[in-house]
Amino acid sequence: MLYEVDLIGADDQQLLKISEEAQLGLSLSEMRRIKKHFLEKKRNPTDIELQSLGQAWSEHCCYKCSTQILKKFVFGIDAPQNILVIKEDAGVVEFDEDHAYVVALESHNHPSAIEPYGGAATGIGGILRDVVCMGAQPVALIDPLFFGPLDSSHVPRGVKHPRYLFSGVVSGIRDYGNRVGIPTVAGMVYFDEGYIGNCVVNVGCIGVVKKKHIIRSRVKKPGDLLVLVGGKTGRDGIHGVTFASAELNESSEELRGAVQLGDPITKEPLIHACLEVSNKGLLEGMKDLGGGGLSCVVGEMALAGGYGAEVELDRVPLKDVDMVPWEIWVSESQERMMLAVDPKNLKEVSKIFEEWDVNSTVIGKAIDEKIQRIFYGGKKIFEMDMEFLTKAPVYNKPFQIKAIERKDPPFEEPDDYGKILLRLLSSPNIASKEWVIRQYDHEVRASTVIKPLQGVLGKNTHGDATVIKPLESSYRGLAITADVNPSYTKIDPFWGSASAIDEVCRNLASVGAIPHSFADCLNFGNPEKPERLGELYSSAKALGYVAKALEIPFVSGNVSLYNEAPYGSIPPTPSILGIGIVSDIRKCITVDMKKEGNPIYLIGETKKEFGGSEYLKLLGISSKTVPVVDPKALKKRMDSLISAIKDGLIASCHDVSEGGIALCMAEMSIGGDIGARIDTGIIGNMRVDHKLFSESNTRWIVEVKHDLAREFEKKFKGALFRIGDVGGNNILIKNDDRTLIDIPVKELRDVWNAPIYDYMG
Amino acid sequence: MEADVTIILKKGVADPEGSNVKKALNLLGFDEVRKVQTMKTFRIDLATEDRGKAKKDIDEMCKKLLANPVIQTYRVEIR
Amino acid sequence: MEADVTIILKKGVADPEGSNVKKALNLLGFDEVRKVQTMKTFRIDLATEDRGKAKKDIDEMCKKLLANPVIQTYRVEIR
Amino acid sequence: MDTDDIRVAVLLIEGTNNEGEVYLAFKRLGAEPEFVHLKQLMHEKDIFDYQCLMIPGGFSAGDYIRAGAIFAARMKSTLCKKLIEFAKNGYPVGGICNGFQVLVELGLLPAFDSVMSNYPQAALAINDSSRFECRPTLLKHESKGNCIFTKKIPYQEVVLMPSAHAEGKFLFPLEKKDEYLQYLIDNDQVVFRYVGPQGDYAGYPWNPNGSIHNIASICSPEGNVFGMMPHPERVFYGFTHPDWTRVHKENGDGKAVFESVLDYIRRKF
Ligand SMILES: Nc1ncnc2c1ncn2[C@@H]1O[C@H](COP(=O)(O)OP(=O)(O)O)[C@@H](O)[C@H]1O
Ligand SMILES: [Mg+2]
Repeated sequence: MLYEVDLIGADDQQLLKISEEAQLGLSLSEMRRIKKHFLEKKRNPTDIELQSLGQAWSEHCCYKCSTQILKKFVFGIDAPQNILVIKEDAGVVEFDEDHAYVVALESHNHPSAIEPYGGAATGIGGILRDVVCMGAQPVALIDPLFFGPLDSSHVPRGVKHPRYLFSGVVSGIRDYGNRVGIPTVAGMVYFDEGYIGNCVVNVGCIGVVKKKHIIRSRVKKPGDLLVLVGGKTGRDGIHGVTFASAELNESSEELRGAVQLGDPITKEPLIHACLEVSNKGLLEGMKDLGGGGLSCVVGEMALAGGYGAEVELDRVPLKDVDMVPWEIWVSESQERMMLAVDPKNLKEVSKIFEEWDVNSTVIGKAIDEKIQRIFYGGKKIFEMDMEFLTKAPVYNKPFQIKAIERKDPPFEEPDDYGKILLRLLSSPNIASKEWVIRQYDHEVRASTVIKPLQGVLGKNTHGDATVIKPLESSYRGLAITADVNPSYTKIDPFWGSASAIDEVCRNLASVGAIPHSFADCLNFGNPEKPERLGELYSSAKALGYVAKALEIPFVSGNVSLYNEAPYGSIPPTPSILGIGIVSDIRKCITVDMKKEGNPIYLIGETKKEFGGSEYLKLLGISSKTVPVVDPKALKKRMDSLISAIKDGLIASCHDVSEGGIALCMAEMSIGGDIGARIDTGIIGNMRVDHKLFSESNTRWIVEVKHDLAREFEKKFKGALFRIGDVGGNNILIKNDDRTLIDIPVKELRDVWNAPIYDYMG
Repeated sequence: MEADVTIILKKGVADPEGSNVKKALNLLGFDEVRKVQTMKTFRIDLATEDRGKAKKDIDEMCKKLLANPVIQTYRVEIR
Repeated sequence: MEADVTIILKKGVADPEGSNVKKALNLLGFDEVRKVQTMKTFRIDLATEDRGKAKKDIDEMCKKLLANPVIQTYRVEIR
Repeated sequence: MDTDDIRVAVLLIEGTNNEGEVYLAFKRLGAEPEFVHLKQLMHEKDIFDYQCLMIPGGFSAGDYIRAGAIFAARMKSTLCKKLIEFAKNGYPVGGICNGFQVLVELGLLPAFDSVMSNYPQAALAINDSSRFECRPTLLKHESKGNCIFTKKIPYQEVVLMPSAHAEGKFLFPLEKKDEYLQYLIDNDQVVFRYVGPQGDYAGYPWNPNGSIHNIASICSPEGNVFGMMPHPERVFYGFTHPDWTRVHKENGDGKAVFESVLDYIRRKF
């Protein structure tokens, strides 16, 4: 049942062996530190104590490698809208006078690589709990996803084919999200060789809460009862966090304890019940059981309140009766939450859970010493100082920043631009993601007012940001988008990450929203390799640089390291979730072009920036000039654009990103089912392919209402070029007298719609 | 040639579908139902009469698409 | 007592799930797959040893819940 | 009776998840909707305290076995007699999406020869695409006046209401298909049919699931029991239409469904 582990008598080699055999994932120096602690206590640890340390000190739980970097760059951006940021499972930000919105973003990479369906589903389950435990009603889900190319002909042994992973992950998110009735409204899908061995599955959730109902993840005072609610505890999901903090290899499949299927139908009433007791003011605190299970939640809640805790482990309702104490303590069974309840409210809380047919059990209480004790069968089996348990070592590991020479090789100008545009449209990274979007119920709750697919019925194009109207009594809206371009970050982690922020802001501004907060999920390789940690460093630095200049805070996030296999690491993948505010959703606009005769303008400067661009990838040429970001220009153009949208001058708007101006025009036409006549002559003096396909940041194309064009020109501050008009059945792009592209919109649409369906069926 | 491939959840992996069906049957008054497990069968019609090859191919199909060895096992029955 | 209840689509009723799996298998290069049909099995553990009663109850369960006679039939196998 | 006296039971079990939208649709029109858990109808609440029963969408009991099957079986075993009585007395019973699936599994629809058939006479099977389909659908209103949920929508008008389901393919038993379909038409039980932008009875994706006769919605022979796969509650306002930034609409197309049923109750009770 319970073992004492001989640590005191162990030498270095034995220490390592203990860590490995018990799957603790602790290094030698960490094991030594633990040994020293117990030497002082003059006793050996029990297996449950040791397991608990393995959980608490994992990278996943304590960010021992990344904290220093995050603190330096990403945390602590002050903004008036901040309510509770970085401190809790999710960030809490002001929405209006009485309401806040809550943001959480996490990775579920390792479990999804092993069991895509269950891994992604439980990812959604976990992120929902992070939002619910702040007392908030979830209103939207977001899912940035990254896989190997769908046409990969060969994958290494022990690795699943990208098509299998893509299909399983999307099914998992679909089945869980749809079943709990929270719309999945935004996300991204990116394919790159670098994700063959390690797919990246990030999931985000946004919720809304009355400010007075915000609840903290802590106990309030000694005597507060710890009430475990939701599903039973089983052997499923043991060692999820230590698993997430290691590289995957061929034998990872055997770690199946860490993978679960998830049960949305237990979750749905659990959400209702938790929100009901919270809204009735019956709770002192609430926190979800995620990584590390009970072992993490009890300690963190108690310590956050400034106290300790005592737990009677035999009270925990079990799925498998023969579980031993340490298994109960670290199990990551899904669909569970921990409440801190004042004894006087216990009866009412229990009654509400009973009404919802959800289990609730008192398993312990907060105590006035900073000590954590566990009893099992009447015997004390665990006693540790909270400080030691939760103060994991912090590392300043060595890192190395690679030098990047910003240079493009010379290359010949191709002759047929029409063909290139068609090929770009059919590249899986650009092609329509309808296959994914329509499998998610993105309209449940009936508050998705700007949808992810936009345009003439049956002829949709991609939107830039989705807009939710979360409150019945107000027209105020939340705009939501997620982005990063791994082709950039792979070449240049700094400018690639800066570009991600630029793109997120562009997307939000495109619908008329003011960017308001960010969450980041930093997916990187093995931090023990200096060049990997260097990538993390550069990326975090860039995120902080742009966000600070814009005065937009990071309010929550997550770090996922060790996304690395023996044959390589994923590209640096800082996926960024951006949230914007619109004061009146009825003013929002969409991407699809609206009306014959309306003038078209390009906002922003086009430079020769081809690093990571779809165009050069297509030509098979590698380049290092990843687009740079000028935060000042971004802010200025954005403000100007948002105010023009607010004034009702703009009929449609799309930001210029992958594939450049040519692609941007094509997407606006596809949704509007109408052509455009463009002349790139006035953009500047450069080769025409630079104009068409460069991916310089901070640019948009807007269709302005015909009779308001003058006013728009007068009002708009910053780089502005009138490049053409809406009309005709073709996209016709000229440069002065030379015709570059002339293709029917229908042909563009067909080429753009098909690819993912062709691969996935 | 036809083969039935049955996919079964491994022991210890929670089966939310099964437990929800059990609950429903109990609520309908079938109190004697103690447990429900769900399984999925694919009946595959193959354009070959070579049993050996069929068996090998089906094994391959299970590994690549139909089953995930992490949580599932499978049983093949050539008819 | 344990019983396997298998739900089968009636002849002539389309099986989109099966055709989807077929397509996926063909895409993976298993060209010899001509057709795939899907079936669902519920393995029900009953707290009774009376075969007759078990059979009757299971029949009842199928009619009340497990099968929709418009599109499905079922097969019961007591183990 | 007055609108503010009309009590609507929005019925749910675990996994129901569109209840909030249906509730709001009635609330916005001045009625008194209330969430009612099926459990509660067994003791503390009585279905006859309400003038209308609505079964909203979602994934009741996870949609395990078949969509709506578990919810329906549980209703049948606890509420059968009262339900029949309720429907017989002309009270409206509506099912949207998962609710439609429940009504079909229950035998309250199409209910050719009695208020509730012993076994289902139709099925809402897995979509032809074998995928969950969340997409705008256009519906032609074909009720000639029988259906009390759509009286405010002109005959043959095309309206937009979005669909979001994995199991919505309306089917009759193969051997009875033509006969049943004829009944349905003769009894004026076909309420909405999927059409394309030209108003034609188009195939996929306009018919998102492969339903026979492009059926999206039917009602009982008496017109007071009504089920539809698409979601009227999601298009209550103009700005929830998918193309509202192109085609301005003050009211959403779904509003008329809720107005119609309230109007009926006001007159009749
Ligand atoms: N990269 C990051 N950027 C911003 N906030 C972060 C980042 N990583 C972690 N955080 C914040 O630190 C806090 C603790 O994170 P975490 O341990 O992941 O919480 P959880 O208990 O949900 O696992 C959270 O508020 C989280 O949002
Ligand atoms: Mg964009």
